[in-house]
Amino acid sequence: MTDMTAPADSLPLVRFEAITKHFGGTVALAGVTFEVRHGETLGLLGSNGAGKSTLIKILSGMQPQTGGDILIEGVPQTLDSPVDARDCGIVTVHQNIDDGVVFGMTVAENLVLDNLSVAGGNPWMPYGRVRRQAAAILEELDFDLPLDVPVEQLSASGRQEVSIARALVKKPKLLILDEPTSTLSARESERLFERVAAMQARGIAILYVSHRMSDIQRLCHRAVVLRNGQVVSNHDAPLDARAITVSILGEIALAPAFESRTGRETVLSGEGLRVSRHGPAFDVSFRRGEIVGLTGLVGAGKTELLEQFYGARPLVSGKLELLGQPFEPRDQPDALAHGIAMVPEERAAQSIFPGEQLTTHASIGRLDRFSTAGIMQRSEEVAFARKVISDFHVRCPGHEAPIEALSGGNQQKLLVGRWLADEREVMILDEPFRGIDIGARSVIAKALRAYSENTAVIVCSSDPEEVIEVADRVLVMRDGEIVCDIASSEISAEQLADIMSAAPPSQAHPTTMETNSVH
Amino acid sequence: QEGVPATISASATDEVPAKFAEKNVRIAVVRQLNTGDVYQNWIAGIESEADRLGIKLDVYNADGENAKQALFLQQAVATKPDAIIVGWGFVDSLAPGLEAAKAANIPVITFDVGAQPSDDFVTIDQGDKPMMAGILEKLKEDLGGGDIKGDVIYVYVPGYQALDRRDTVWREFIAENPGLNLVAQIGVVNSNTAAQTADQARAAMTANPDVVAIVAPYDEFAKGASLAVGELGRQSKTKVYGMDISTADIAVMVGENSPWVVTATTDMVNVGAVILRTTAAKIAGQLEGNTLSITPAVITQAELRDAKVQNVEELRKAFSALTTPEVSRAPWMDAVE
Amino acid sequence: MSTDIQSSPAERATPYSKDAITHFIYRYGLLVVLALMIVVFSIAHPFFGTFANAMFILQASAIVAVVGLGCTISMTVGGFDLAVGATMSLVVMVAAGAMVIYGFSGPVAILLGLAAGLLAGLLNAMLIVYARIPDLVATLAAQFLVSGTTLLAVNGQSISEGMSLGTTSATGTFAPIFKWLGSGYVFGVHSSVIVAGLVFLAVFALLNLTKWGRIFYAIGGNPVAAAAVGIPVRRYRIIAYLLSGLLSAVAGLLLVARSNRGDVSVGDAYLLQAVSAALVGYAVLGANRANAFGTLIGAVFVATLINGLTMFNFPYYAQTFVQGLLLGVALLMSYTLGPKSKR
Amino acid sequence: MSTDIQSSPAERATPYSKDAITHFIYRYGLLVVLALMIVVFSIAHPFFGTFANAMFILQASAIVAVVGLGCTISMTVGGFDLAVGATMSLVVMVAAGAMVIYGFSGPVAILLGLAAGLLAGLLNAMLIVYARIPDLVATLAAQFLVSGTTLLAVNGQSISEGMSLGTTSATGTFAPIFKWLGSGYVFGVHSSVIVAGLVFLAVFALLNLTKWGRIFYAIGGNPVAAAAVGIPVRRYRIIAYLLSGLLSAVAGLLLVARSNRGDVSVGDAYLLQAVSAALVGYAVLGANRANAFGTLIGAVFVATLINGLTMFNFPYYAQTFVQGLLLGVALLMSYTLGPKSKR
Ligand SMILES: Nc1ncnc2c1ncn2[C@@H]1O[C@H](COP(=O)(O)OP(=O)(O)OP(=O)(O)O)[C@@H](O)[C@H]1O
Ligand SMILES: Nc1ncnc2c1ncn2[C@@H]1O[C@H](COP(=O)(O)OP(=O)(O)OP(=O)(O)O)[C@@H](O)[C@H]1O
Ligand SMILES: [Mg+2]
Ligand SMILES: [Mg+2]
Repeated sequence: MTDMTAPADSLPLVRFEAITKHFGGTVALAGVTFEVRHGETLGLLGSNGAGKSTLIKILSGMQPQTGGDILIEGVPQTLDSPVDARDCGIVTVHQNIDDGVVFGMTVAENLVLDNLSVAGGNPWMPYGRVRRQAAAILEELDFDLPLDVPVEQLSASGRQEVSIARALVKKPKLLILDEPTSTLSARESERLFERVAAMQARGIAILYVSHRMSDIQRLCHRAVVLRNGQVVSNHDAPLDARAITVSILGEIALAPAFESRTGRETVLSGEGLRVSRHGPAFDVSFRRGEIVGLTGLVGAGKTELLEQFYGARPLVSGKLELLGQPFEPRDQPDALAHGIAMVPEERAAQSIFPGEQLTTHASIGRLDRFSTAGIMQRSEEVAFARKVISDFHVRCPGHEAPIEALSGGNQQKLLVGRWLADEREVMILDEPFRGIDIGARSVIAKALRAYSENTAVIVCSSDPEEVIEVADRVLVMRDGEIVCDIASSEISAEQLADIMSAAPPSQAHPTTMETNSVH
Repeated sequence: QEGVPATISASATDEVPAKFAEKNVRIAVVRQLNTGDVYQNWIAGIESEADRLGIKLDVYNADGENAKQALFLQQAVATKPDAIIVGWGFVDSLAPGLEAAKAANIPVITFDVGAQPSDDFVTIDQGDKPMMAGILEKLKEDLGGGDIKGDVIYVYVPGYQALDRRDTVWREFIAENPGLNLVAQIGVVNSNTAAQTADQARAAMTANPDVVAIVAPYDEFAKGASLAVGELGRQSKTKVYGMDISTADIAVMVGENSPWVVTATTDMVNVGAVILRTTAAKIAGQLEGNTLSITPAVITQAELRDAKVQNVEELRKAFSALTTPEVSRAPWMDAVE
Repeated sequence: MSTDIQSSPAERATPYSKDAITHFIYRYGLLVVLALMIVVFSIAHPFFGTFANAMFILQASAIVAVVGLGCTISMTVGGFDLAVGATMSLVVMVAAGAMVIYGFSGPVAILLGLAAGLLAGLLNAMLIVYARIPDLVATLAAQFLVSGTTLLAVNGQSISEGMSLGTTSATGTFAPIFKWLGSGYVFGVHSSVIVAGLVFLAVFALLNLTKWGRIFYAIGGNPVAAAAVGIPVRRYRIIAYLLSGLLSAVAGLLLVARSNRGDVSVGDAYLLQAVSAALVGYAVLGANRANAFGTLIGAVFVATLINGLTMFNFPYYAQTFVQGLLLGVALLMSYTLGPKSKR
Repeated sequence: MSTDIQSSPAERATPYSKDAITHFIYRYGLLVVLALMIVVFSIAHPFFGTFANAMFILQASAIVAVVGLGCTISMTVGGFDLAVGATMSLVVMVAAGAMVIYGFSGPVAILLGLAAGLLAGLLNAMLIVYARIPDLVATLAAQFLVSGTTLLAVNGQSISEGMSLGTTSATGTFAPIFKWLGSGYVFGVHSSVIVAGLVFLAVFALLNLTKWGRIFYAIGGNPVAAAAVGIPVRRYRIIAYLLSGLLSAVAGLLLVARSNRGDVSVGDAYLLQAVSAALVGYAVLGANRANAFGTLIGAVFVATLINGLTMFNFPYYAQTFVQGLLLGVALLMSYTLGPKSKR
């Protein structure tokens, strides 16, 4: 663990004074007061919708507060724009990764975006110069990214790396990281942690938002917990995971330990499957009445495999059988018609209809049930939306609110919850716990257990802990191959992590996973 | 049905008709085309004459759309004016409105609508056929008369009434003169006709270096053709036979080394005035007959140069044939004040 | 500096602000301007406010409204149909040619016209959905192809009763149903207004009341997400362009019925008018997206203005300016005075 | 397969690897069609391949290219300028009027013309950036306003040397510089081609070689991200529309120099042509976004085709079809044979 003694300084770097934020009738922040000191790493925690992202948007100049003051080194500041924040030494890597990169431009161009906004200087910027500057940035930060690839072709974590690199190169006094590891694998998280440590060593303060207790414990000198838009507790190192969890949730209502099941008849099986044309072939099968956890590092090929089941990607090789019948989905509608559904991993890009109501988001996949002869039956639709909202504790201003009014985690709860209303043969969830707090995770896990009674459920996550917590059986994917198939009761998260990364004994794996998890 | 040439039946001693004396006359003008000098001059002729006679005008502009003009005509009928002037357009489209006007007993005067003469309305046109014949005669003369020979380019776009009428004369002409070799037919009509005609003409002339004449029976065509000839430096070889005239056209025709050697035209301001007077006479019940063709003038480049005219106003003064103040004039029209 | 990023879509989409008047103007800006226009014109000119004139206004907007509703449908799936004008021209020529040259009956001519419209829509759809050409570019190419086909088929000539066909003349005539479409009335309402009204009701119901409308808007909002919830995105995009083609065909039939002749590029002028109506419609009732009611209002707005200005003998060259000015004011009311997306 | 994010995306990012021919066609589809066209025409007709004819083709594309480059700039910031045609008309009238009616000198007329173009661009920018009206809707309103202003200012009349001004005649004449712009040559290259070439080089350099160009594309790609890194998004969007107005003005000046007169709606036809050029340009070199080189090729493509077809005496009514067909083929090559991951 990192050195836990924060450098002391008389005036705090940032002080929030009774910050409030209202969205129409919704009170997102109800008077938040705390401070970030020079050079410390402060964890900001709270359940979904507690107000973390909102506070960060205010501090980074993306949104104005409704009331209260922000004091930077003792001086009240109006942060009207990201530039103002930057001028005060504050830079942010936001939760929604795609808000930070420009699609259609290469990685190099994305890396030098900030240089572009600097007034003055040499306006001459042929691509060669862009590339040199970008290479210098990567060199300086010791990042490794392909320069000439359009940024949209990077995986989510690659795009996040771009954002982080851009943030670091500004030499901030305060770096804000909003759920940075939610898309990273253990190994990549490790790389991030090393960077954080390096920054700590240079005296950069960090405001670190996360639902992952292990991250917080490992990195943070202090932690602040938000609940319902208010600070409910302050914690100093050594951080007590249990106390923090209680503080976050109000009480602990975690999923009870469950009996590992073995499932019944095989619903979906595949022989000779591959994730890429030249990759290794493997077989898989999924049974009714069990939850299979699919884990592996980011980029191991999990999504590529699952998308083949769902018709979102053509079958690379081999054959699939559904209920004993040969099966090859043409496209997603075809897969759905055969009883296979999938919740995709990238929320903003793959699930959100901008500006549309929660009701629309809830009902869009099953409009047939809310229409007679094509005519929508509004009341039934609303009833369904309300049910999902209450079943999954979605915090929202109402079912007619636009989806953007929800916090990231609450969006996720709605978008996962809506799928669990119909019975299917196979239900695939790709990274369903992304950005979801511990409480909500257990709500969803419980729902999934009930749902899996009559359905084969596949839960994909690059976090072995999440998988262990919810799955009956675990598959580990490595470099496009299934390398491990085991009952979850017979393996621990640490062991899974080792299999995932398959650190050869000679090259010692840098991490021993911190496992100060709550359960 | 044969058309009966329109004449005025009023005598010098007739009083100013009561309606006109009371300045209680309202005429609707429904025109298909409105953007461009020709149409601007046409309406100006109508307006100034209407002013003089104390007539109120309602002008409907259809922006070149037949359906819109058809609707406007019906709308004009519904407002019950004393008469309706229809400028350009097609009888096919205008039929329902014309019938409605007939049913409502509103006299209709059409200009360049291409209608067969009928008792239901008065047809006026600007003599497209004589105009075309006039410039072709000059072409024949320039080529030495008799069995003329040579490569020619013809500019034409079907679907425009005036152009279609001119085209019938052209087709007869080319059939009668087998020595003429039609190497290319080009044409485009849009809001930038001249420049695009020039592009086409240039390509056609480049492909056919021996062209002696471009027959361009519309001033935008003629301007484009002249531009192309100038750009290729072929002025000594290739002549342009154009039609219509505006101030800008005059500048092109009298310009140094201009290939545009002849034009045939009426003065649209005069045409407008004649139409208005004819309409007024019709309202006064003093118009006999149902068809009127306004005689065009054929004007050569040399004549223009000699007269040193610069714009249409000066042209009007120099070529009295363009102005026909006596056509459709009733004596009382001078007495209105 | 403050930038647009401060307006989260959420804030924009919830105009339930305190200030009721601002909110009213935001939602009703265009309707208010339209109503004011009607009141002022009616007071100033006795004929303006008559039933007959109201019918003329509706008649003048009928064709634009029908094409505009077609554009609206393609816009809901996030597309844009530049080929509607060319399609109208094609349908005009097909229907006129069917009757005048080939002597087909009215119903056959109508069916052929609708089929031509659907074919043009299909061409669009194929280029976009299967050839994966971006909408604007694809419909641009389709525009050339459809126009070109029309021109080729008739050698660039117009079609009218008794036209010459080489040695003979065409003997066919416009069928009675077209005469009715062109100048028939039901209870004093012009047939084209009735057709446009029915089209409006159908499109309004489709977009606002049915699941298909939901699906269209969902695809327009995020096609990837739509596919992820199992919507057959391609099929619906094809349908949208087919409907756009079909409505262009209906508009073409109304047009040919009114003009009783076929000119090769007669529909071209309607592209801009239809797109204008649909875009103006964005602002109606604070929808901020293509919608059926807005498009109807957009079409009626322009027709009313031109009707009024003509009645007051505004010279044609002043009408454009007034049109721009009123449009500007209406848009300012809707977008600028709308819920502040800034502090 | 490595789990390092560096290697795997690269694998998918390079569609070049397996099928070099497909890739070639994808990038060069439009250029290949253009080259084929030139070869075929040159073989078939001796005059086509001459320097003189090449100049004519360039001359025919010069004006479209200049306006198209303006459109390209507004497209890079994610906008769309429907007002370019109206702006050209305005500039034509301003420049012609300045010389003919007010007797100003050529340079003054040019300055006034450019100023008029900038003003039109500013109007666009204000409606979009400050009044927060969506681009398409705003530029539509601007189009009406600009056209209306032009029409009003001259009462719908054309401007030409010696025109009558009530009682007198205009005495001003077109200045020598305009005569030169209209028909001057430098080393056998027409002045308008030179101007268009310079404009192209400037826009190409701006978009591809300067930080401003990267900022434009960044704003078009993701305005939120651009603002987040402190790019003054509004300012750059204003600049983009100003440049679009400025280039429309340059095109207008070329146009008035060519025709030596001013007609009120002479620029309108250029909107569609310019947008076409810019959209066709999307496909060039696999850019799949608005880009200067593509727009130039788009303009030249159409001009070459029309030049060739005219030379072969293709009837005008067949030209549109061929245009659509070739465009379709080129687009199919670029988009359909291109990397499948695009959509
Ligand atoms: N749209 C895309 N364009 C380019 N590369 C992609 C794309 N999607 C995935 N990849 C790459 O393909 C590889 C396999 O991706 P896949 O998403 O299947 O992995 P995964 O195991 O699900 O990891 P993740 O946790 O990132 O989803 C990764 O290296 C990823 O970067
Ligand atoms: N644009 C908005 N309009 C209305 N309400 C909003 C808006 N943005 C956020 N909220 C509300 O503000 C509250 C705080 O949201 P915030 O995004 O800050 O939560 P969070 O702590 O980041 O949650 P998560 O862990 O799920 O990301 C939530 O109740 C949310 O519904
Ligand atoms: Mg959050
Ligand atoms: Mg994945």
